[in-house]
Amino acid sequence: MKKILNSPDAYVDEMLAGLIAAHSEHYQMYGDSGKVVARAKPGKPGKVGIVTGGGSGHLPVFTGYVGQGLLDACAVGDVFASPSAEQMADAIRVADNGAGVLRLYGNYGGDVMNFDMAGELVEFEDITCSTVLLADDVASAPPDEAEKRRGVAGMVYAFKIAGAAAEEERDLAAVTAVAQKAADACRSIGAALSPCTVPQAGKPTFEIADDEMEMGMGIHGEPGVWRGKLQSADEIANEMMDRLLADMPLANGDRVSVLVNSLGATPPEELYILYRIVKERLDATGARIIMPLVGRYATSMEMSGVSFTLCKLDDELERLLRAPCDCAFWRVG
Amino acid sequence: MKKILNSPDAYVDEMLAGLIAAHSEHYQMYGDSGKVVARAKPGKPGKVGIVTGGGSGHLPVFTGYVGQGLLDACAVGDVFASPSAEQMADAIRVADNGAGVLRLYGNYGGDVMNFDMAGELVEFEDITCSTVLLADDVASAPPDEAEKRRGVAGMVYAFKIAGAAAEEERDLAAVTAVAQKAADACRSIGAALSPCTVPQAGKPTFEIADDEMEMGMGIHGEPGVWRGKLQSADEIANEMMDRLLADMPLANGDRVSVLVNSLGATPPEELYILYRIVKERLDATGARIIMPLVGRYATSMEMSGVSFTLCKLDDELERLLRAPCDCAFWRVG
Amino acid sequence: MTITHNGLLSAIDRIAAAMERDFDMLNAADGALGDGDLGVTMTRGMRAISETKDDLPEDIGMALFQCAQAFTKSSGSSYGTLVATGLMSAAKTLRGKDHIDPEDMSGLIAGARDKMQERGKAALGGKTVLDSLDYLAKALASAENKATAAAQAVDTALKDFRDKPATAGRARIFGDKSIGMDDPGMLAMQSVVKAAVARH
Amino acid sequence: MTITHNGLLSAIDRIAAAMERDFDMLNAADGALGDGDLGVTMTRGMRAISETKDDLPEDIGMALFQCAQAFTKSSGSSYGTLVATGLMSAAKTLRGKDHIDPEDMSGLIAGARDKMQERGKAALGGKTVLDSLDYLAKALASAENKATAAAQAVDTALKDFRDKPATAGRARIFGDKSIGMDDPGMLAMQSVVKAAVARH
Ligand SMILES: Nc1ncnc2c1ncn2[C@@H]1O[C@H](COP(=O)(O)OP(=O)(O)O)[C@@H](O)[C@H]1O
Ligand SMILES: Nc1ncnc2c1ncn2[C@@H]1O[C@H](COP(=O)(O)OP(=O)(O)O)[C@@H](O)[C@H]1O
Ligand SMILES: [Mg+2]
Ligand SMILES: [Mg+2]
Ligand SMILES: [Mg+2]
Ligand SMILES: [Mg+2]
Repeated sequence: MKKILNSPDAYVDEMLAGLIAAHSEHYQMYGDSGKVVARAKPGKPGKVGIVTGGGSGHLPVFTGYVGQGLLDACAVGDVFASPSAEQMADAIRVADNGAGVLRLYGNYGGDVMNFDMAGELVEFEDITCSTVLLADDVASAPPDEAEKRRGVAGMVYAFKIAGAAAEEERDLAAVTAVAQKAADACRSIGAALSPCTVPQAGKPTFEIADDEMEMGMGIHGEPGVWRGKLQSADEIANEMMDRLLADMPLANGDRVSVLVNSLGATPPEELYILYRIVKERLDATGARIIMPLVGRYATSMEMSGVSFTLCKLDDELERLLRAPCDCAFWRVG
Repeated sequence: MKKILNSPDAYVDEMLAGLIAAHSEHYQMYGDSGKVVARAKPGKPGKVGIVTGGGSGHLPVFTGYVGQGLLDACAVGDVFASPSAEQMADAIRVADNGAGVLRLYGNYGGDVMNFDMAGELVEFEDITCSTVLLADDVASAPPDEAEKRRGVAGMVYAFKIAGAAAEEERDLAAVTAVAQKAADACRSIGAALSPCTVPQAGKPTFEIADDEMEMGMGIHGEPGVWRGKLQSADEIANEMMDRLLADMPLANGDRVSVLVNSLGATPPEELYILYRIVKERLDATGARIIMPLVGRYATSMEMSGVSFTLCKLDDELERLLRAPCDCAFWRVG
Repeated sequence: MTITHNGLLSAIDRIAAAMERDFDMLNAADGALGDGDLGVTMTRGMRAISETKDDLPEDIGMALFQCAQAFTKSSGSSYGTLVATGLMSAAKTLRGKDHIDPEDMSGLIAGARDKMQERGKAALGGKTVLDSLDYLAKALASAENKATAAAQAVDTALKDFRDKPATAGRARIFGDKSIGMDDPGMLAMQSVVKAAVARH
Repeated sequence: MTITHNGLLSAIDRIAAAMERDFDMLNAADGALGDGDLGVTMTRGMRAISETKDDLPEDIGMALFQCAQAFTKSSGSSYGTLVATGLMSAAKTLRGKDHIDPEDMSGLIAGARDKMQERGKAALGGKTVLDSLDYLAKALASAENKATAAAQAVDTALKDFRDKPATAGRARIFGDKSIGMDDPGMLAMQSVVKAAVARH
């Protein structure tokens, strides 16, 4: 897969420059550490700040979800590489409106270390931080080691729900609690058909034969649960739903939102083919589907493949999911 | 590039079934001819109807743009194949609110014949039709044969502007006139890096070496103006802007909207890298950029590459472009 | 060569069979100069017509009109729409009759050619199905043996245009590269006509 | 082996040079068990430290603190953050001093190991840089010739852990496939320590 770029080293900085040139009504750069993006219009004083961060190459994740009813700021690193603690500290600084800051991000070793260190840096500046980790990828560890799971597309739900709660001017503890509830309510699984190329590496993240797919592969090419012949859309969708529903069973009367997400190259046409089965399987549980999302919400550049995320909702989560939000990639309400 | 599907013959029908299952608040199927999509909530009586149509495989084009402030109905064929005159006639029938119907679509031989024939079919039912063809691809014919040009991403502007005019309850002649004005104001050019696969063909639409690109290639793989070494992002963007501005010069004080569009697999990261140059070049003309669009607005499934579209605006076009619209893929206002 | 209701039905059978036989050849010819679906279009169209066979009215104009409708619903391809346009033109002229007279053939085909030209806005001489029809209409105007003349006309048209560039439809974009290659629509018309007159 | 301000500066030079030399080796080792950027991380980090060399204060604690800051700003990679965490731990203990006493080395490294373990939440014995530091701290506690002991300790650590599976960081997902392969972070520490004690 070919890439349109200038120098691999400039990929992320030029991407951010273009993003901000195109959407200055939504985003602005902040600070000197580089690659820190904040809302163009800061949140109200007293609103809890929400920051995220992680490697680049996942647009709209992470930077794209900075916006009203979503995140306050974001630190990104190079493609698939953690930002530095210093950048994260800058993101926390700009996100703080005096009510403390929630760090809401995916469970990856480097990101965790750096966000912890960033928290120690800003402690000296009297900014209180809390943490919620997304660990929704059921293929990355069994249920009894759920805390080891990687964070993937489920973070979109957590950003949305926590963002709406913060907008209601709840305090840090309350925003953190609802973000944790949202994180706990998400389960995801991915399936990859072809790799992407990290600009600085210059070659695909993994190799896979022309007639093969990998079930459960991670968004950076982390090994999945099996590799084998490319299956039909309905077979793929059914296996993914099997795995999700085994991890988080749904019962008659439950409410659930579902995200059918392209990892990048897979076109919406194919997401809709899959969605038929997703809906059929959810309908069969008796659960009600709330605000289904189909599209590119969390990607790996030009990787082809899909992920499904279920987010089980109660009254509070449903209300917050449906609350207004606005950024260059997603609008609700 | 691998595809997620069941039977190639079912690709489009299953895609539409999933689209409507996911977004029943926006879309519904209409009639017996198949592959005709209408608004879930029809336009008001007396509103001019707007229909489009063409081959599948270009989501959000065509079907996705059925919605408030946009299109009333759409007929799609198999991937990259014209729908039949009968389907188009059905689309016209459901779009008609008693005030006549504008046929607004891309300049492709088969589509033109079929929309003409569809018009003759519905004439017997006393539905008045007008036509505006999109022919914005500057690479497909020289300026003195502009009427032979193919229609590409420029149709997004035409849909938006004509849709907003119809929503204002102008009559058919007025909606047609402003749609023509929008079509005349658009210029596009594409560059492709890798092909897509038409499900029924089962093999890529064209072949291209790993280090090559093609400037000016059409969205179905129609030959472009040159094929050669893959250039840097800035070189690609500059040549594309050169070609567009040569065809439609801009002067100090002009207003222009610009669409930087992925043909499918090319990720938003790379669109933003390109956007830096697009903005620089437009700023250099002295023109003012209105509502820039960056994303996947008109695609060829998993083709990788980009297109740029300029739409030169006057007061009326700017107002209509900024007017509210709503569909599953795009919201303004 | 008077065409009666039964004659029409058996011609439909022969053409449908020819299209199944030529499926790959037509796809390949269209693949070289277009999108490779002409075999698909023709088999689908003729299958759709065959399915309506039992319900075709005695009025041969009405029968052709129903054939046109069946063909057009089966796909939106250019060729299908052009063929349906031609059939409708003949249908209008023939309405109320229960057969086609041999001496009317040339005029019917010329009429179809003109309506198809209006529909497709391509010039005569552009190396399309229009040229096959043009040769047909001219050959049938004078010929004694209509069947033989028809079969010869579609061959000659192909031969005469082979070394010209395509100027209409998708083949247009190939420009001079199309020189030496047969137009897929003319090939399809050759198969159709030869099957119709049972000279295949 | 007392380390003075000048000793620190020349150690920085040697380590920086070693990282340039080992750039490909470290990238390759990390490529086999991770994302292949460890050479990038180490050269960037050491370049950043080298750039601050002229401004490093006489207070050796403050100097190490500035080295840690420079390293951490240069990237967000796990190894960089761990190294910076270790340097900060030593920096805190050393604050106010203008040199490092040989007999304090073991304790400083043990302290760094513990802070890094807190940061990364990986267990000792998990085949990571922590194990290299653990071997170092233990070897330095008793050794007469600190330099020789340090150089031996990082070698022994690699040897002892080669045939164990990785359990932390990105390498964890390779599980038993990592048996027989060197941990990239331990390799980096081997190069750093040997360059520091000029035994490369
Ligand atoms: N505008 C036109 N006028 C006359 N004939 C045309 C025209 N366009 C296409 N054709 C004929 O149709 C043939 C191609 O038909 P078809 O494969 O159905 O086209 P497509 O797949 O592009 O819709 C051409 O070989 C040519 O003979
Ligand atoms: N949680 C951890 N605890 C201890 N050491 C770790 C941890 N994570 C990574 N490491 C060490 O860091 C090395 C990898 O560093 P690096 O390439 O910077 O990681 P990444 O690129 O994944 O951020 C590993 O070989 C290991 O020695
Ligand atoms: Mg890394
Ligand atoms: Mg076709
Ligand atoms: Mg064709
Ligand atoms: Mg690494």
